Amino acid sequence: MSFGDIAGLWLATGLTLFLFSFLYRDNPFYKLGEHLYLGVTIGYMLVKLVYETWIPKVWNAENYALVIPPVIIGFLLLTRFVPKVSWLSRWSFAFIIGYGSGLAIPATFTSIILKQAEATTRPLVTVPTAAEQKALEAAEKTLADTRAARGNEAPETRAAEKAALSARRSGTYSWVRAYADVTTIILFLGVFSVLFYFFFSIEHKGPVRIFSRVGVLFLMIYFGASYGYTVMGRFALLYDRLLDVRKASGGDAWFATPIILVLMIGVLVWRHRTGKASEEPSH
Amino acid sequence: MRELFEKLLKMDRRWIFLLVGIALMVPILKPLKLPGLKASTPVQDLYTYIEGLPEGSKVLISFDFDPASKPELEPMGAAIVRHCMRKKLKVVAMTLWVTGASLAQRVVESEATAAGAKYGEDYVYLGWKPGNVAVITGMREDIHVVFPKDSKQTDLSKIPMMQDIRRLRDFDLAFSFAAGSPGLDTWIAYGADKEKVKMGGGSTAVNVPSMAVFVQSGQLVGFIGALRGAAEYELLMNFSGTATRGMDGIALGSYLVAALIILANIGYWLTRKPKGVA
Amino acid sequence: MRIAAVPLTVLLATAALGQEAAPPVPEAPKKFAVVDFPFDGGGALAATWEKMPYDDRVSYVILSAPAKEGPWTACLTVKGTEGWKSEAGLPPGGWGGEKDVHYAKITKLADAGMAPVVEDGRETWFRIRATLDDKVLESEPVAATSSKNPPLAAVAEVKFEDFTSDNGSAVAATWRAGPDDEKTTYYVLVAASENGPWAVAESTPGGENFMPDAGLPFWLWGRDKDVHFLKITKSPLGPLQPNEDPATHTRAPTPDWWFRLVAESGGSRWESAPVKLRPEWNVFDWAKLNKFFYMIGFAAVCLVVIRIARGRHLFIRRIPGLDAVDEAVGRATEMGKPIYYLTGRNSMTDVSTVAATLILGEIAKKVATYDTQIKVPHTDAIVMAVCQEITREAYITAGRPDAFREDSNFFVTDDQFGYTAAVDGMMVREKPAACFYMGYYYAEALLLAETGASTGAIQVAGTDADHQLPFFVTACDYTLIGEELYAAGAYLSREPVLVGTLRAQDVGKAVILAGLLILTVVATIAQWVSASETDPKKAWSWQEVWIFDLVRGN
Amino acid sequence: MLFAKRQLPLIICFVVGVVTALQDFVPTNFSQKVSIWLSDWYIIAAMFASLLGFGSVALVHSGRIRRQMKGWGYSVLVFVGVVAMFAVGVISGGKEVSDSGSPTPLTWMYVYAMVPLQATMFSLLGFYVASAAFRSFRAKSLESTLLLAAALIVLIGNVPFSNYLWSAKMGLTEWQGIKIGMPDIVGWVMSTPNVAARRGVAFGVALGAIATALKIIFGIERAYLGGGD
Repeated sequence: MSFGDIAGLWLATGLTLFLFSFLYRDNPFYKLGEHLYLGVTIGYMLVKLVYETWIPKVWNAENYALVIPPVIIGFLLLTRFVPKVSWLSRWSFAFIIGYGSGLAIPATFTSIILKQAEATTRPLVTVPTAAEQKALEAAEKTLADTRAARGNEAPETRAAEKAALSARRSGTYSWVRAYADVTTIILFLGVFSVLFYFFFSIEHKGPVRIFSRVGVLFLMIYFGASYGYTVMGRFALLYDRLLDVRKASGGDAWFATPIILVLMIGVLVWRHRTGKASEEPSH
Repeated sequence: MRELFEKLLKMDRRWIFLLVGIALMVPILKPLKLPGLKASTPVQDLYTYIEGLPEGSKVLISFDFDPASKPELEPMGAAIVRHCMRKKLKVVAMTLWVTGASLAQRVVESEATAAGAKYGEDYVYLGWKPGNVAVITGMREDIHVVFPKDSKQTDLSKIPMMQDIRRLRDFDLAFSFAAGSPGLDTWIAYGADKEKVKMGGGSTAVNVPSMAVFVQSGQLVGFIGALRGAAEYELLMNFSGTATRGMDGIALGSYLVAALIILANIGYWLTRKPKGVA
Repeated sequence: MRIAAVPLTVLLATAALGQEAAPPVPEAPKKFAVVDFPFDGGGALAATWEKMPYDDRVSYVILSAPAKEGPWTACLTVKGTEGWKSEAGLPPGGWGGEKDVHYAKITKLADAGMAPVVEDGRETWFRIRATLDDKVLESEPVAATSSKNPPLAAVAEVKFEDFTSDNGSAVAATWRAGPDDEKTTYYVLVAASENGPWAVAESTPGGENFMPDAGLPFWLWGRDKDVHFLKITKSPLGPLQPNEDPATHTRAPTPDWWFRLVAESGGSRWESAPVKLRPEWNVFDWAKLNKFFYMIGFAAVCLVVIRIARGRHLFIRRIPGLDAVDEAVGRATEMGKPIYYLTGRNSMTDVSTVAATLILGEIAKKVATYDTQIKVPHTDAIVMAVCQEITREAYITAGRPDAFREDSNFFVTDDQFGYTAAVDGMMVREKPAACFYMGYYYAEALLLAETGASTGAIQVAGTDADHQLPFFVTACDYTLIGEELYAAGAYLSREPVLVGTLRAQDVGKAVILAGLLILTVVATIAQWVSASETDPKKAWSWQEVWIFDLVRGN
Repeated sequence: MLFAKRQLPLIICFVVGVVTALQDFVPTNFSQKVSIWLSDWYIIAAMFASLLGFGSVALVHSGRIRRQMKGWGYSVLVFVGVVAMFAVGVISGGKEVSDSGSPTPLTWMYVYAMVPLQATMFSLLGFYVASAAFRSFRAKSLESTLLLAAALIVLIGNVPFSNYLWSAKMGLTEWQGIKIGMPDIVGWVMSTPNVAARRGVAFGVALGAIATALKIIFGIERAYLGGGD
């Protein structure tokens, strides 16, 4: 590892441990990390603004006539710093908000309302199609033929039995089909009742109440399931951080983790002893 | 008993933090190799497909993610690169996310060095170019125009393995490990579907449900879903890498959370009743 | 002399090209093939083979024989500089026109006046002999049989028309599938003039690419499954141009294009008459007509209901989470601690942010009356500026302009977790009495809410970010779910405009509910009806019913 | 004057909003170009907006330093961070990779400062999901019991080891052709009741979003302009 990498590892490990220390309580290390973080992000944003917006889109613009209006809009925004003319910034707000609203209307119709409506309309109770029934007949016939030719125990017969079983499941009203239908019905019922819950102009009484209650139950399953599912992803993130901390504890990183950790604990204990820590609230 | 549970319910949450930390740290220090990990069909399909590619087949891998999604996507990227190297396939790596440029390079370089692969003959890292969809459409016409130089600023025309890789359709398989858009869906819509290139990929847990469509429709030869998918792939590759150990950590963590919830509820029901009444 | 010339030229070439190797020593002509000459009445064969190195100095002789073993007779001589497939004048279509492939038509079996002609149905063997200077190279023999190729039946209803609803760079070709559709290959040829030269723009095997595959709704496009459809956007002559001046974007005349359809099946062929067509740009995308109607309709409903709401009182049901607002503000007053109000991480163009600013106005009024302190950390500067105005306005309305502090709204940073780290720190240090999280949130939701909870604050959240709702519901005391966030502003202020909008949204929901119900019933019935179709040719799926086009987003 | 303060912004908003919304329905090249212009304008305007925000931060923290408020040293750190990052960015010419192909100092700062900071804050969620669940998942009512049950099923079902116990040890894999392994159960919960509720919420949210956008364009909703004249 080069010196730059080792210095970087020390910086990264230090910042990581500083932020982790928030779990224990608010402390100078967290404050240090937090304020540095604030500064670094703003510095980074500035760099990005200069090099990815200002230079390519304004400074090196192909047609300056097209760049003047947005620059004016931008400067008008800055009038907020001058209270007397700060009303000029309204023009910029009007542009920005008008643009966002105009963009949202057709996009929301397509991406949410139409798309979700299309996905929700499914036959609630399905019947086997003629083709599926025909396939079942063929599979049964193959099974009977194979059984007659090969006997009951031959692998070909077993395969044919398997094929016939799956053909039977789609060619007749089977448990599999019933399961699929029930799933569709539950999905439909869920969408329907949750939408009912969001009616604001009717008092939730009588049948409406029942429907909206069902809606609430669906909402609860959604909250619980989503919560449970996200846990996996969040642990993956945490695992990765811990892995990095572990990697930085070895000799090739000049023992960054243990040294920083010992220093931090030392300072915190010292502050606790001298009573300075009581200035910081725990939580 | 009741007092114990009362204490438990009022437990300082910092104890929970500590327990979570321990649960995730244990497998890092010592792999547990919990049984039960089994390759799901899309992961198995991908593995089988790569196994079936003849030596020297050309593979494109696009690492379309940023540091925030690195924990979930880097392990699967590493596993695929490792598999390709093991099979002696020619790997061309790149990224559509500027913030992922150095991440992708690190994965490819470390796996390639471990496998003893030669730069320029066995693998190439092209780096990042702005344009998102335009990069993909450009690569359909001519990769050498979109990427005149690789990430080391070598002319593509001077790189041996790039001589017969000119267009997207020259690849036998293309991958995208995507944390969002542009990513797997973009590659499918603008690359694979148009050029009939076989496509595989992986995504973060949040995106797994929306990617399921492409798996079902057969537009992907295989798919790796989140860290768990990566662990499954590592299982097929027969090594225990970051993902496998991560799965151990997640398993311990999940069980811990579940146990805490159950304990808290037992406590809640026990302490709920007013004193003196049975 | 000529013998000596070869190495000399090679040497010269080597010297001129620097270190590059000389072309390889010639081998026998590659890919020599003889096939039946297509699209004729029989009695002809076509030979093709690849160009050789030093092709200009080669002469080729095609030999024929009745059997593989011979005897061989020369039947045709071709110079290396002539006889190219691209110049053969063959009809475009499956026949390509490679520049580097030689081509010769064989009608006689020997190079003599009274030589036997190629007979249909009899197998004959051929080989090619190439002579390069003193080298003679011969290919392996191949067999070929000529046959009569009767003309193909005419394709019905061939139509070329402008592809509607685009920027003018596409043309649609449609034609009815014939009885032998599966065995036919179709080519759409394009040319810049009626007389050609013609080139293949698109092609399709029969049995694929029918009208429903165009993906266009029923009001715009037929749904006939027996009619083929191909969208043509480019040709070997370049992309189809819209009738537009690229600089000024005004209509400008573009050259006409000529199109014709060619059907080929087993060496037989049919060509349609050429059609002149010019792709047009279209001002409206008719495929989005349904969406346009919904948009206009919903706008009308909103405007009408808001007008009604101005005239009379409309009922809004109680929203449980909102009762907590007063409680929270009251508690803050008692404790003498600040209230934190977050407006989410999206910009002012997001509706949830607008809703959050509206609720901020109402809460700020209460705060001003109770003389509590409110703090609004921001992640978007425009939202901050707007919120400053709204807070100021609220203090003025409450009659406490003196108590208004400009710095109650302040910017933190754009960065997601930088913002979170800072706000978490502030909350832990100041221990607010209440925290409000309104607007759109990402992963920071739980980081904020859980830290807030640990400080003991009353927390009320409201978000339409579906992925973060579970975390707010878990960590906060009250949560406004989705649309309730928008309703909250109306409920708190009772302003006719807001109440009216809420009612318009209810009308919209009622329409969606009714629509879903109708479509589901239709889908169910359609599935039953379509399932009973026994003829596989007539089989259809329930999705093809026209009514589902109404909810298809294009 | 009142026109410039009150009416003109509404007119600007209306025109920009209508043009942007209708642009979606017009497939011509010119319309495409207009949409690119508008989005570029928006990006440029947003750049100035960020400056507005940075100005606000600078005012807050410089004020703290000037008044020597408690902890003003931390405010100095904010400026140190800004200057350090910006300087490194300028040295690197705003590029991640230098012309010679090696990573620039900007990349170094990004990889060793920004990334660990971001990732660590993000990873604190791993602790918080545990503590929040422990604190509030209580089977107090039918509603909260369902929430709890769904969370537990998904939480436990996502772990491969659970499926090992469930399928390999207890033999629960299939019943009458219906797959009932752990991943299948989790999959069903995620794709049926979960999706249903999300869709229901999405419909309402979409209508609310469209209604608000319409109101803004028609000038009915003008809270964003603030009060006063």
